[in-house]
Amino acid sequence: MTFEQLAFYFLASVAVISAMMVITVRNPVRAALFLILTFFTVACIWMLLEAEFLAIVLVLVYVGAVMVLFLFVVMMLDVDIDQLREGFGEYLPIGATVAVIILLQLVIVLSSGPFEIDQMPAPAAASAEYGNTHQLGLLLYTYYVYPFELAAVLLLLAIVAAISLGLRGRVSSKKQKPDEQVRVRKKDRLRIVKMNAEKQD
Amino acid sequence: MNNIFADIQLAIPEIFVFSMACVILLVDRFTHERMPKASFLLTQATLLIALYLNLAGAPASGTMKAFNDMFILDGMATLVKSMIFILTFVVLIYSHDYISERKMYRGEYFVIILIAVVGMMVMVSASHFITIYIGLELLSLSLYTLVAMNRNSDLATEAAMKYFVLGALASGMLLYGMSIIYGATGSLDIESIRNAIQGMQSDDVMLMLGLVFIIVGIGFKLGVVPFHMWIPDIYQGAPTSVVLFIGTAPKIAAFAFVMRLLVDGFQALAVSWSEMLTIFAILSMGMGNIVAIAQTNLKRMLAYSTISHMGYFMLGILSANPNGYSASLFYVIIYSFTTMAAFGLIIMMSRAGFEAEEISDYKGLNKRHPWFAFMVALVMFSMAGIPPTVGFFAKLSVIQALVDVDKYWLAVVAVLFAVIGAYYYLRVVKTLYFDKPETSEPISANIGMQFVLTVNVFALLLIMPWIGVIMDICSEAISKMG
Amino acid sequence: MIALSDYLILGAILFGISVAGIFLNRKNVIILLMSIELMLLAVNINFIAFSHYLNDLAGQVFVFFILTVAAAESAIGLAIIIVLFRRRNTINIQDLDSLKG
Amino acid sequence: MIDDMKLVYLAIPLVCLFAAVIAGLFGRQIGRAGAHTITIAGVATACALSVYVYFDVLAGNTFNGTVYVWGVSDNFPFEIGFLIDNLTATMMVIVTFVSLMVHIYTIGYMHDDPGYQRFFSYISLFTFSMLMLVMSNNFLQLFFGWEAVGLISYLLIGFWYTRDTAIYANMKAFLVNRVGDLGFLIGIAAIYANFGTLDYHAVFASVPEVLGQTIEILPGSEWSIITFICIMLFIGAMGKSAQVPLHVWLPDSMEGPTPISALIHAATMVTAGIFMVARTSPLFEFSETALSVVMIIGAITAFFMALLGLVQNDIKRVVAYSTLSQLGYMTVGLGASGYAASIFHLGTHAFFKALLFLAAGSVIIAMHHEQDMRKMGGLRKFMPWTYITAVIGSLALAGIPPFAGFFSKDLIIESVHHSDLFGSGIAYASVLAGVVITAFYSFRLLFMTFHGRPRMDQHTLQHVKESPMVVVLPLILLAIPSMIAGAMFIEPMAFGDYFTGSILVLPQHDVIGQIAEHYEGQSTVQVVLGFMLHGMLQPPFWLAVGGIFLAWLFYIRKPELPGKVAASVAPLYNVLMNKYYIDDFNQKFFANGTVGLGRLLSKYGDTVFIDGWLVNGSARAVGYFSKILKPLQTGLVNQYAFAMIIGLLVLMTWFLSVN
Amino acid sequence: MFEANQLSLAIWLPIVGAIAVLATGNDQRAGLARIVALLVSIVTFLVTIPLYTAFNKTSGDLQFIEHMPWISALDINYSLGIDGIALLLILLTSFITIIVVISAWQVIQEKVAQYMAAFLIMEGLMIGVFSATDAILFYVFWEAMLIPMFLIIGIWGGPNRIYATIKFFLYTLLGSLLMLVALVYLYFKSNGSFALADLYTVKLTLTEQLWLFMAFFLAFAVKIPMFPVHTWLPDAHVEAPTGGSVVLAAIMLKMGAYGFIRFNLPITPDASHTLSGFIIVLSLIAIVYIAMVALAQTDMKKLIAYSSISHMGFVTLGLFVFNKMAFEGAVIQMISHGFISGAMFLCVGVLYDRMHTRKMSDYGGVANTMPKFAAFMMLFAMANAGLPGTSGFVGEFLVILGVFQVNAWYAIIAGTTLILGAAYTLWMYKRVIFGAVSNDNVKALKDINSREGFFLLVLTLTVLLMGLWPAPFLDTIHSSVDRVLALSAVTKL
Repeated sequence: MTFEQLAFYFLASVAVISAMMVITVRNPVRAALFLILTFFTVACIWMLLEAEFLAIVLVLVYVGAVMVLFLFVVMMLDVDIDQLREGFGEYLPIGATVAVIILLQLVIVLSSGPFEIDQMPAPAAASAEYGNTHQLGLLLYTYYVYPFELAAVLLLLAIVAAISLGLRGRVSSKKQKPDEQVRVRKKDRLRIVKMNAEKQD
Repeated sequence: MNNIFADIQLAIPEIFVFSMACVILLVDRFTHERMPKASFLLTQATLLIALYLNLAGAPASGTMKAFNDMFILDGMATLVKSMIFILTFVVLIYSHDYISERKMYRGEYFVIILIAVVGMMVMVSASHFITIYIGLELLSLSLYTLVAMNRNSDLATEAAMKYFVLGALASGMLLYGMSIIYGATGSLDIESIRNAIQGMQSDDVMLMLGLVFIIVGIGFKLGVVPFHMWIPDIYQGAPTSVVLFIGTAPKIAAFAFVMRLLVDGFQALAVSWSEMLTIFAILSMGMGNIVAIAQTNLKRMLAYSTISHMGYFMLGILSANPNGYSASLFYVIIYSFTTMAAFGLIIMMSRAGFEAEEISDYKGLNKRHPWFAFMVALVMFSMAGIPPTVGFFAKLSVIQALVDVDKYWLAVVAVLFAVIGAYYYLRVVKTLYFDKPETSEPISANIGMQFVLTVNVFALLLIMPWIGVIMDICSEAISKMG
Repeated sequence: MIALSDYLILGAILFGISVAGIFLNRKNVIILLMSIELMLLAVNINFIAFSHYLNDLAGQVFVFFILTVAAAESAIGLAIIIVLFRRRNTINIQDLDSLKG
Repeated sequence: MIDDMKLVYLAIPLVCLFAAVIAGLFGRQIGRAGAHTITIAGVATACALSVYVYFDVLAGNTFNGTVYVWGVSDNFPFEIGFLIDNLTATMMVIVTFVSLMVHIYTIGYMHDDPGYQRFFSYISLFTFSMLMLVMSNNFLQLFFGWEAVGLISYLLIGFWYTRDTAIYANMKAFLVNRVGDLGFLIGIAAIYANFGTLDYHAVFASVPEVLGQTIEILPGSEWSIITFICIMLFIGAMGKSAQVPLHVWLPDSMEGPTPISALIHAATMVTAGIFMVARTSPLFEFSETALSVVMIIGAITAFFMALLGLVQNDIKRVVAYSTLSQLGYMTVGLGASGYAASIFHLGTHAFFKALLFLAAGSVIIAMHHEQDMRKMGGLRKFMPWTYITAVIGSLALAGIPPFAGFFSKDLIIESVHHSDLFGSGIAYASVLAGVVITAFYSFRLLFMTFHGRPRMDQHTLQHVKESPMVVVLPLILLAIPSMIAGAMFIEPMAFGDYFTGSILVLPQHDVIGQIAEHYEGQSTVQVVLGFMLHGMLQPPFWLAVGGIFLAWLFYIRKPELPGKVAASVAPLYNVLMNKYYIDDFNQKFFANGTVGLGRLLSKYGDTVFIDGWLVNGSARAVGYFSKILKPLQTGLVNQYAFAMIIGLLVLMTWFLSVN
Repeated sequence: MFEANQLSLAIWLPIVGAIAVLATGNDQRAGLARIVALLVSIVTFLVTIPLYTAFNKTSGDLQFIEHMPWISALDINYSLGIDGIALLLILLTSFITIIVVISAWQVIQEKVAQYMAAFLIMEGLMIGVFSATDAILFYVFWEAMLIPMFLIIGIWGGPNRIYATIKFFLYTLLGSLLMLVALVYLYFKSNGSFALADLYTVKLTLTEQLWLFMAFFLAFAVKIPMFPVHTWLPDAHVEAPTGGSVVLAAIMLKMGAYGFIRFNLPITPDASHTLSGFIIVLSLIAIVYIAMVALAQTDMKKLIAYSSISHMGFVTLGLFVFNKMAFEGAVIQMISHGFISGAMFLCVGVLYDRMHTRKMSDYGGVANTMPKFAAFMMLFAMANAGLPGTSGFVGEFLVILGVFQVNAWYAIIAGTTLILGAAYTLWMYKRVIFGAVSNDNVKALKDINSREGFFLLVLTLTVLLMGLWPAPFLDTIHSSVDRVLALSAVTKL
C-alpha cells in the first residue's frame, strides 16, 4: 500500500465517519462542526487528485465563509436541541434501508468495469511547473468566460436577495437616504413662519 | 475564442436585460419614494426592448453558437424567449396593484424578476452543462427569493423554505447525474455528449444511472409526481403575483431545459427516458387530477391542476419525435397563457387584505359581476380542454403526438383523467354561476388591467381561427432546433 | 494506485449518507441543508475525480461553479430561514406544516 | 262517371272530418245547435252518398285507386287509397246509417251535458275514421283507421273524464287494443316482408308465390308464412273485436255515454276485426290452421261471454256481453269460411244491437242514469216506444224468425255445422249452447226492465216518462232494419255472388255454398220462407224459444228462482260474477306485474346499479382516492424529500435492473 | 356571397346574435333581449329554409360545400356540407329554437339575456355539428355544446341541478374524449387527414375497426343515450328548465344517432356489421327495459325522459339492421321525436310554470280547468305513443317493417313499445289531465295563453303534417340514406 493509498483511505474514512456524525449528532452546532471536518478531509483528498486550487477554495471559501454562516445561523436561532432528535429511531430502519439500497446500486454501477484501475489508470503525476490554479485561471477567464460572468450575476442576485430578505428596516434607524439628500430643497428644510406681532397689552 | 464581439452580439438580449436589472437596482434607490412607478415602467420597457432585440437577433436559419459552444441560438430559443418576455410583461401588469397593496412594491422585486428572466434566457440558450446549471440556479434562486418576498406572511415564508430545501435537493441530484454523465462521456458539452452517447451502447448502465438522476432534476423542475410536492404548497403559500410568475414563464423555460438535456443531449437514450416520462406523466395526470378534487383553496387546486397539466405536457415529449416536441411546446404555451389568465383573475378579485383564494369566495360571481364570472368560466373550460377554447387544441396536439407513436393506451388514460379533471374545473364554474353570492360587494379593478385580462381571456377563445398559425410557429421552432 | 472507482465510491457513500440524513432528520431544517451540502460534496468529489482521471479540467471548472452557486444558495437559503424564524419563531419542520393536503 | 265517383268517395269521409273539425275547434262559437246541425248534416250527407255508392257498386262500378302517396321508403310507395267494392259499400252504408241514428239520438241523450259539442265532434270524427278504415285499399291505411277508431273509442270511453272508472276503462281499452295492434302491426310487417307490398290486391295476387314459404319463429318450429301472417292479423282482430282473451276492455267500455256504446262498442268499431278478416279472406283461406284458430277463439268467446251475460245486473253490461258473444258468433263464422254469413250478421247485429243499446239508453235517461236492472221493472207502461223497439231488438238478438238476427245467426250456425275444419265440432256445440243463453239473457233484460212490479224509488217512479222524439225516432228507424234486414238481404248477401269480388272462399271451405245449394234457383221470397221453415226445424230455433221460456219462468213466473239457482251453484255463480277472474288476473299479473317490474328495474337497475354503483360509484371512488391521496401531502418538508428520494430509488432500481 | 356561405351563415348568425343579445345587458332590458333573440332565431330559421328549397334531393352527395383551411399543421379544415339527413336536422334545430325562445318569453325572468344567448349559441353549435365535414370541426362543435347546456341546466334548473348538470357534462365528456382518440388514430391511418371523406376510404383491419367502433360508440351512445349509459338523461331533463329539456330531447339526442350515421357506419363498416347484434340488443333493451322503467316514474319529466330513451332505441335499432326502410324510419324517427318530445316537454313546462311541481300526484283533473291544453297534450301524448296519423308513427312503423325483414323477433320485441309506450304515456295523461279536480291548485289553473297556444299549435300542425304526409321528409333523405348504406356496405378490410 502506497502512501497515497494510505492517505486516501484514512482521509476517506474520516470523511465518512464525520459525515455520519453530521446526520446523527443531536446538537446542530456539533453537526456543523463535523461538516467542517468532512470538508477538510475531502479537501485533502482533492489534493491527492491534484486539484489544489479547489481544495483551497473549499477550505477558504466554503468552510471559511459558508460553514461559518451556517454556524452563525444555528447559533442565532435559539433552537431547542432536546426536542430535535425525537423519534430519530422511528425513521432509522426505513432511512437506513433506502440509503443502503441507493448506495449499493451506486457502488455496483460505479465499481463495475470502466472505472477500475486497469480500465482507467490514473494519469501520470503532473510536472513540477504545472500549476493547477494557473490552468484553471486560464480556462475560466477565456474559455469559460460566459459562465463566469453568469456566476457574477448569480452572486449579485444572492446579495440582492439576501439583503432584501434579511434586512429589516428599523423605524428608528438613522441610515442615510441619499436620494433625499440629493433632492433636498430649501423649502423642505426651512420653514418660514409668519407670526403676527403680539400685541403688547 | 475567435471573435468575442460576434459572440456578444448573439447574447445582446441577455446582456441588455441584466444591465437593465443593474440600472433599475440603482435607479430605484433614488426614485422609489418619489416615483414609485419608475422601476415598474423601466422593467416593462426592458422587457419590450428585449423582445425586440430577441426577434431582431433571431438567426435567419439554422442554429448559431457562441462562447465556445456554451451558448446556442436557434428557432426554439427565439420563440421561447419571446414567450418569456411577453408572459413576464403581462404578469407584471397583473401584479402591479397586488404588490403595491401588499408592500412588495420594491425595486428588488423587479430586479429579481429580471434576473429570473436572465436565468431563463440562459437556460433556454444553454448547450453546456455548466450554463444549464447556472441558468437553472439563477432562475431557482430568484424564485425562492420571490416566494419569500412577502416577509409578513406565515405561509409565504414557509413555502419559500420548502421550495428552497427541495430545490436544493433536486439540484444536488441533477448535479450528481451530470457528474456521472461527465464521467461516462468525458464531456460537459451537450453536443459532444450526444456524439459520445451515440458511440456507446444505449443500455450502458453508467449512462442510465446518470440519466435517472438528471430526470429526477427535470421532474422536480416541471413538478411531476413524485417530485411535485413543492407545487401545491408554493402555489398556495406564495403571493399570488409570484405564483402568477412561477406558473407561466418558467414553465416554458422548463420546456427548453428539457429539450436541451433530453433531446439535444440524450436523443440516443430516448427509449429509456421516454419510458421514465411515461411513468411521470401517468402519475401526474392521476395524482394531480384526483387530489385537485379535494381542494377548497383555488390556488391550491390550480397547483394540482398544474401537476396534471405537466403530465399532459410530457405526453408530447415522451413521444420522442419532433411532432411530439412541437405538441408539447404548443401545450405549454397555451397552458401558460391560460394559467396567467387564471391567476390574473384571482389577483383581480383580491383586494388589500383579501386574497380571494378560496373557491367559496367566488360564489355567485355571475350575479355580482357577470363579465368576470364569464372570464373565470372560460379559463376553467380552457383548462379542462373543452372546445372551442384553446385548451382543447393543446390536448388534441399531445394526444395526436401520442397516437402518432402508437401509444393508444396512454392516450386513453390521458382522456380518462381529463374527465376526472373536468370535474373540479366544473365545480368552480358551478360556484360562479349556480351558487348564491355571499356578499354583494362590488368588484373594482383598474381599467388597464381589466382590459389586458379581457384580451388575455378572450384570446383563449377567439384565437381559434388562427390556432393553426401558432401550431405552425411551434413546429417551425422545433424544426429549427440545434 | 487508487482506482477512480474508489473516489466514486467515496462520493457514493457521502451521497448515501446525505440521503439517510434527509430521512433521519425530521426536525431541523438546517440539518437538512447540511445533508444537502454533503450531497453537493459528493458531486464535487465525482467531478474532481473524473476530471483527474480524464485529464480534463472542465470537471474542475464545473466544481468551481458549483461551489459558487452553492455559496449563493446557502446565503439565500439561510436568509429565508431567518425570515421564517422571525415570523414563526421556529425552524422545526414538524411545526411548519400550515401548507398541506 | 268514375272521376265524379272519386270525388264522391273522397267526400264521404271528408264531410265527416270537416264537420268534426268545425264542431271540435269552433264548438263554442257555433253553439250546441250549430254543433249537432253541422255534424248531422255531415253524416247525413255521408250516409246518402254511401247509399248512392252502394247502388253504384251494385251496378258494378267498383274502384281501386290511390288518393295520395303517403311516403316512399325503400322505393316502395306507401299510399292512401280507396278500394270500393261490395264489402266496402255495405260497410259504408252500415257505418253511416248507424252513425246517423246515433247522432240524432245524441241530441236527446246528451242534452244537458257540458261536453255536447265535443261529443259530436268525436262521433263525427269516429265516422270519418271508420270510413277510412273500411274504404282502405291497403294495410297501412287500414291500420291508420284501426288506430284512429281506437283513439276515439279511448276518448269517448273517457268522455266523462272526471269519473275514475271511466278513465280507468278507457286506458284499459286502449292498452288491450294495443296488444292486438302489436300483432296486427307484426302481421303487416310480415306481409310487407314477404309480399313486398301492402296493397290488398297486389298482396292477394301474389299469395300463390308465398304459399309454400315458411318462417322459423321459434327455433325448430317452422310456420307457414301465411299462417303466421293470418294469426298475427287475427290477433289484431281479437283486440278490436274483443275476442277472448282480449275481450276485457269491452264491458268496461260501457263507462262511456250510451250512444257511443251503440255506435262504437256494438255496431261498428268492434266489427272492424270481423271486417278485416273478411277483407283478408284471400289470405285466411290458405291457412286452415289460422281458420281453426279463428273458429275456436270465436267459439270460446261466443259461449263464455254469453254466460257472463246471465249474471249481470247492469243493463248496459248485459248488452255488452251479448255484443261480445255475438262478435264471437261472427268470428266463428269467419273461421268456418262463412265470411258472407259473418258480414251479414255484422250488418244485422249493427242494427239490432245499436237499437238495444239505444233503447237501454232511453231507459237510462228515464231512470235518471240508473243502470241497475234490479231497480227497474214495469217500465212497459211508461215507455211504450222504447218497450216495443226493445222487444224487436231482443227478438232479433235471440234469433226468432223473421227478425233480422235469425237469418244471419242461423246462417253462421249452419256454416259451422257444415265446416269440417279442426275445431268445428266444438264450435258448433258452443254456438248452439250460446243460442239458448242469448235468448235467456235477452229476455231476462226485457222482463226485468219492462215487466213486473216497479222496483225503483218513489221519486224516480214519479218522473219516469217516455223519452223525447229525438231519442225515440232513431229507435224506430233502427227497429225497421232489425226486423226486415235479415229477410231482405239473405239471398243476395249469403247466396248470391254479392261478395264474389271482395271475398275469396276456396271450394273446399265453401260452407255457404253447400247451404246455398238447397236454395239454388229460388226467388228471394222463396229463399226467405224456405230458410225460415228450415230454421224452425233446427235446434237453434227451439233452443232460443227454450231460452225465452226459461227467462219467463225465472223472472216473471217465479222471481224467487234466480236466487235459489244462484245459491245452489254458488261457486259457478261466483266465477261468473267475477268474469272468470280474468280481469283480476290481468290486473294483478300484467298491469301490476309490469308496473312492479318497472319499479324494480327503475330502483335496482337504474338507480341502484347503473347510477348508484357504476356512475356515482366511480365518482365516489375518485372522491375516495382523492381523500386518501390528499393526506400524502403532509406539509412536512422532509417527507416531501422522502418522496423525491423514493422516486429516485424506484426509477434507479427499475432502469438499472432492466439493463 | 349569401348563396355560397349559407351554412356558415346558419352557424354563425345565431352565435353573433347571441352576443347581440348579451349586449342588451341586465334584466332591466329583458324585453329587448327577448325581442332580439326572437328576431335572431326567426332570421336563422329563414336562412335555413333556402337550404331545403335549393337542396338537390336526387343526389346523395354533400351539398352547400364550404372549405377553408384552418389548422394546416394537422390538416384540419373548416369544411362544411350537408346531405338530406343533416338538412332535416338543421331545419329541426332552427325550428325548435324559435319555439324555445317563445316558450321562455314570460317564464324566464332572471338573466334573460344570458338564457336567450345560451340557446342561440347552442343553435349555432348544433347546426355546426350537423354540417361539419371535418372530424375535428365536428368535434369542436360537438363538445362546445356542453358548455351552454351545462350553464342552462345549472343556472335555470331545478333544485338538484348541480348534480344533474355535472353528471350530464362528465358523462358526455367521457364518451366524446375517447372519440377524440379514435379520430386522431384515423388521422394517422388516413395519412394525415381529418376530412370525413378521407376517413371513409381508409383501409382498416377488423380489430382496428372494432376498437374504433367502440370508441365512437361510447361517445354517441352516451349522447343518444343508449342503455346502459342513459342515466344522465333523466336527471338532466328533470332539472333542466323547459327550454333546456326541449333542446336536449329534440336535438341533442339526435346528435348521437347522427354520429352513428356519420362515423360508425361509414368509417367502420365491418365492425358495424360485426357488432350490429350487440347494438340491436342494446336498442331492444332500451325499448323494453326503459319503457318499463318509465312506467315506474312519478315525475312527469322523468317519465318523458325515459320515453325519449326508449324512442331513441328505435333509431339505433333502425340504423343497425342495415335495411333501407329501417334506416329511413330511424331518420324519420329522429326528426319526429324532435317535435314530439319537444312538445311533451313544453306541455310539462306549461304545467310546471303554473304549479311549480312535476310530480304527477300533485295534479289530477287538469282537463277541467285547462281544456285547450288538455286537447293539445292529448295529441302529443298520442303522438308519443306512436298513433298513426301523427309523426310518431311513421318512424316506428318503417323501422318495424324494415327490421322484420331482418329478424321477426326484433320486430316483435320492438313492437312492444306499442303497448308499453301507450301505457306510460296514457298513464301519465290519466293521472295528470283526467279525473276530478284533485286540489285547489289545480282548481286555480288558467288555461294556456295565446303565446303558449301558438307554439303548441305550430307543433301540432307539424306533428300532424308529418304523420299524414311524411313524403317530403322521406324524399329528402332517400339519396343520402343510399349513400350511407352504400358506404357501410363496402368492406374496408
